[in-house]
Amino acid sequence: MSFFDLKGTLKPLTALKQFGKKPHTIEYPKESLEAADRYRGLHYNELEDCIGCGNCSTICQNKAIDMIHIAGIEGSDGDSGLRPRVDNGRCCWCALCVEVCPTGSLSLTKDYLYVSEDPNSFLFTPGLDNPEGKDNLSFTTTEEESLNVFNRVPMPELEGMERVKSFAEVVIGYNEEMAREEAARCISCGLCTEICPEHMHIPEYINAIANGNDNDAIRIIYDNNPLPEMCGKVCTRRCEDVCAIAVRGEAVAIRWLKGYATSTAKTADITYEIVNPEINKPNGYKVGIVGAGPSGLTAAYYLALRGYDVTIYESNKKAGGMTMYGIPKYRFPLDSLDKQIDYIEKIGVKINYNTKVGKDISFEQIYNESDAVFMGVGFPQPWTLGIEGEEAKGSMQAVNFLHEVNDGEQIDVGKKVAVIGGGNVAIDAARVSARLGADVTILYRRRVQDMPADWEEIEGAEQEGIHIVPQTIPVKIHADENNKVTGIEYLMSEMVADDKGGRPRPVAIEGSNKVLQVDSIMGAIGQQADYSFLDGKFAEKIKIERGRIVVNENQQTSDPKIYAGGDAVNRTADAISAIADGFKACKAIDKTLVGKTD
Amino acid sequence: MINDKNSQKIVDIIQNWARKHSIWVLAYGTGCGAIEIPPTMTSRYDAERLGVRGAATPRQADVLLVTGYLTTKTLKRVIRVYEQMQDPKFVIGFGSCTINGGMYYDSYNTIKLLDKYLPVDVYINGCMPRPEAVLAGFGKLQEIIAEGRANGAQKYKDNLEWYKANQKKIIPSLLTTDYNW
Amino acid sequence: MREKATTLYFGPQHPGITGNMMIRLKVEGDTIIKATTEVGYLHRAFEKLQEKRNWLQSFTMMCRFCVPETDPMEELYARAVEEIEGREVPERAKYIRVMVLELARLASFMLWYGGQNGSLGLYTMGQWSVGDRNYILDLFEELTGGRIYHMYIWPGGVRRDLPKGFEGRVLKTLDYLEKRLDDYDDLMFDNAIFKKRTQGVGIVDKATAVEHGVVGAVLRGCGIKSDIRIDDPYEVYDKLDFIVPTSDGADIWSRALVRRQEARQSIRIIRQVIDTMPGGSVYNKIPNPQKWKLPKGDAYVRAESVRGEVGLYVVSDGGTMPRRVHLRGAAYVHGITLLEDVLVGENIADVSAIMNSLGTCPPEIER
Amino acid sequence: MKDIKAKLTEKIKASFDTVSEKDYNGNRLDFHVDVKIIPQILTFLKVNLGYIHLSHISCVDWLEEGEFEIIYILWSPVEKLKVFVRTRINREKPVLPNIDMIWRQANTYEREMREMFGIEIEGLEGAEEFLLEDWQEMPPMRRDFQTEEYAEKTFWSREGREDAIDVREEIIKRSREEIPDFAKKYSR
Repeated sequence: MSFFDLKGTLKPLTALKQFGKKPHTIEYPKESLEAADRYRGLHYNELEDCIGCGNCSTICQNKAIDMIHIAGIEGSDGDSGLRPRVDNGRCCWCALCVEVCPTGSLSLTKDYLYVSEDPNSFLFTPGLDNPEGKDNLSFTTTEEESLNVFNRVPMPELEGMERVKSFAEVVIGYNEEMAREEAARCISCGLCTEICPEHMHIPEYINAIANGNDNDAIRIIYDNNPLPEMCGKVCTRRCEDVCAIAVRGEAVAIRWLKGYATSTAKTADITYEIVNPEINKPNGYKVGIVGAGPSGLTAAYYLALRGYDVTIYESNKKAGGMTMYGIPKYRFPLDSLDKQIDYIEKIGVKINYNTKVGKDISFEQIYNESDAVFMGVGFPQPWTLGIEGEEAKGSMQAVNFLHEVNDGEQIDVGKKVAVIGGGNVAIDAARVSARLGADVTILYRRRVQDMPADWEEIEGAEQEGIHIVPQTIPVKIHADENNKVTGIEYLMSEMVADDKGGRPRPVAIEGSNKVLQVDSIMGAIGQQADYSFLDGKFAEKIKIERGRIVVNENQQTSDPKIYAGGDAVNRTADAISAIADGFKACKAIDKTLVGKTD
Repeated sequence: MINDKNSQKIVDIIQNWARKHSIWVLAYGTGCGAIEIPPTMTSRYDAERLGVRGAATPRQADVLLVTGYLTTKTLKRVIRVYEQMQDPKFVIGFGSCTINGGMYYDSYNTIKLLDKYLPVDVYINGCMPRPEAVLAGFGKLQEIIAEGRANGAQKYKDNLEWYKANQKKIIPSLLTTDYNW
Repeated sequence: MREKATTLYFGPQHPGITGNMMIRLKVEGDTIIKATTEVGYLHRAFEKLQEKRNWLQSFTMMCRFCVPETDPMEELYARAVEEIEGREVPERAKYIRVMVLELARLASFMLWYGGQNGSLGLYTMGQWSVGDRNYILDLFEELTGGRIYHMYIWPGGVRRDLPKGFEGRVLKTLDYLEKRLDDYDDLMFDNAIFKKRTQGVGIVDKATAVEHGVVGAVLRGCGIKSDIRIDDPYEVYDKLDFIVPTSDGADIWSRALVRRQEARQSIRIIRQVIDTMPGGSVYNKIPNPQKWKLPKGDAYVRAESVRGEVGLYVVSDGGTMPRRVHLRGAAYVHGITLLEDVLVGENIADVSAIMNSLGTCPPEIER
Repeated sequence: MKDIKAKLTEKIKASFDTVSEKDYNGNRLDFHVDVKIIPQILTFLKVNLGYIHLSHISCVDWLEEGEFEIIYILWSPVEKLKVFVRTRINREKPVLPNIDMIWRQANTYEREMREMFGIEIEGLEGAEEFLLEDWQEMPPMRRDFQTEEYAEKTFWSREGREDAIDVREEIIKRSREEIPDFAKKYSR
């Protein structure tokens, strides 16, 4: 390099060629660039769509998101009533909260200016503080982009046509790997526990399964449900309807996961070992329980744990009530039930089988011998169809049919069967008949989408080749000279909107009579109670309204010593409600009796 | 010299107007937010149009820009720097972490609330704030200077003991310098 | 007569320093006889915090390790997690990652252009290059939603696919920048002042380089051809054609020449990536982040940043949170022991230029 | 790559007492050695085998096992192989040999390790304080140091967020659910 570098001195002057060019300066605040379409700015929350699951608050690594009450937003089923509030003194604009929002209500906007003199003014409730943010959304998630896993791990099942060959369990159940994967989908919000009548600790046991601690899961489940294996197979699972994931995807398979957890304890002994129940010393009180259905068993189990001397009186030769006699074995195998009854008996619950109250033992005797009585008598009596020809041979009630089949009796239903009704009992009867080799048709008054049965059951029935004929009103049963059923005559109906806002009613179309040739007809249009065991004194004392026993919030009837629960009390008529009733009654009995001595 | 209240008012207005248009920012990148300062100062956003420019030393600077988190170690220096600055002086808290700890809310080495240690006039939210937001922050500062509300320095003097106690709590070796304000 | 040595505190508040750090200089006149670095002004304890964040939450911290170039850290973390878990990454995601990494390199070079010249009093360059850098940041904003903190490359792939027409806009920006790089040359490499201030200053020779474990442009500036992208290829770098420039001078000038070439190579790589980018998905979805566990194991992954090799050591104990995340920044080597040695014998006025040239990035050192 | 690995293992095993636990795919090889021979094996690798680049030194606190694990990661630009030299030391009185005469930059790693984990490095030069200043608690990177607790104790956090409600608790309150204590650890 020479002493004086002329070129090097002059070359920078070429910068002068930029002179006079239009500068690229943005003259803020006169003009400003619009933020990009994906810009991660301030939050916006669609308050209507948000269900307050708090997943945003959980994922936030900066603990920037609080869940708070907002005036005008009340909680409901599947909505905690809480909404996120962002502390902008914490937020790092990473948008993970948006990525994990199960409903997609939370998003970010293009708005980013947030300047203030007051450090306390950076708490920001998205949606409430920036309602205009709706038109300014930038960073949002679709189902595909979301970090929630919206697809359920498919449950392995028997093939449709394979199923009808036997009473083998249709649902095969998750194996360990599947269960862990499915459990990992849960976001642990706990919205599901509120709608569960029994308020099972769902997020906790799912979390235990996800962590690989199946034994802990079992212990958590047994904390307030002594029949989890049954629930794990046939629960009506209202929890899954409100699952946060279900807003945009398939609900977490809570029922199957519970089933998985309980299935890891193969026998009653192992269950006993795992749960390791703490049984109090006998406290000297006696409790009599009428009916060994879910509610009775639950009350018995938890009372026995609390040190009561519990005796159950059951008219049948097996315990379980409707779960034993009403649910077909391909849904709930006998050994699963036996395992649970064994376990409950292990705790010290005495069950007197084949003892019909009112016949083998009087209700008064139980009442006098016990310090408290719990009635879980259920709805054993079916409604009859009330149409002409019902007394013909081959016309039966679905409940009785299922009872007999489950009892091990051989029943000949013939080649063609018609089931009337659209509930789970109807579907069960139909699917059982199919397994007995019949060609089954379900006749239902309303449309298929109106059927109260589980959609899974309906689907399963269809896969098994069962015909469903909706909008049909049976009018007459045809019989031959031997009074043997030959067919059923029905009218087609049309759906008429209800003026009062109720669901549409089916109205028969005159002259649309059709006859279906069948060998058997099963009615499955509902059941009612049988209170004949209550003799005079009690029949007067216990208040019964519209076929149901009236109880207070403690399951106490009008006689303070008598408690009741199950189908005979609540309208939901499912097992989990019955279990909840039993548990509530147990707590109330404990409070009354033990509280008395204190 | 001027005792009359009204003339004092006029002087104030003129003074504030002048101050508003000459805010020199101390070149001290205390945290990650410093990375958005060069774009703000250079050709695209050109903050100098608004009278914002860098100053090399505290003595020449009007504004201390706390660009994000402050570690306890830096806080000690920032306090010294702030105390060396001449009146009028202002502090801008830049980014979420000056407001409530931000991303480092559970870090053992960063402070969470800047206003406990230094008087902050304006906060700019963001992690990190875009140049537009920085300019908006300066705009806000100009606005409150013009209104005569940017009295952070006065607050610091008035509550010196409280500030010092807070500072001492986390910096045991803090020198209590006796600046002659 | 021998001059008396005085101690000069260079930083932490100093306009010439490349971040919030301090060097205690013992000087005689203008000549440095001893330099002692003091760091820790930016110690946020990320690695401690990540022990209490789950695998996804930790990812948001990665980009904050070093602000001038945030993406290599994200990519490293993603790659380490993928290595431990054995997670596959879609091919398209790999291409997008390379594109983002190279864009980030380019943006970082632009910042270096400004910093290197600014440290020598040539401010026009900063106005140009930092201003032009915004065009890259605009692209980032469009692609990732953030200008500086992209949080875009995450375990399993990248967060979102390219927006429509994005490739075209990248190419357009590259065309513009390529022209501008020539303008920069006029201002910088042909500039007599720049030459005079940089040639023979801040020498890191081969022996020192090896002894100190020097990496990146500093190593290439003393004639050793070394680049993680070639030596230990990751993502799809082994399918791309680019050269690793070297220079023999071992001084600031040589390192500047290397970086000048590298910026152009980055442009070349991005063009190739856009040409050959396959279709398909961009993200192999992770499970529910709350319950996402990694198997027990560890991984050490490395990437080439503008400052040199950055490595990340991640240990999983089989839980939902990392056991240990440990970043090795390039500046961790360059910024302390090497800087202390290189500064001896230099002029006070050159400290800032040397720091810029070595790529001293305090946030990366202190974490 | 397999050949290179096998050859290297053979060479190392000939001179040192070491175990390689797991065979990793790719260009990675692990050696577990006793802490005493660390300087020797590293020198051997650098001088005799061409592993001239010290890429990383990391320390992991295995609190449950009462040990620190130190990992030295070397790189050979010729063989293109990453070699992990791992050693475990007692957590109670951790002492490590100094290796900054082999690689100058190891000094920085060791100073950090000394400060962050409280590991004594024999004959290490350089100021005690590295990243921290006036630190009085236990070395912060040890796993039993609770950073959130410390932060809460030392720094304030902004008021006004006390009205936050946990979703699970809100649901529990509304439905009067009773969660047993042993299950609570599974709540989120």
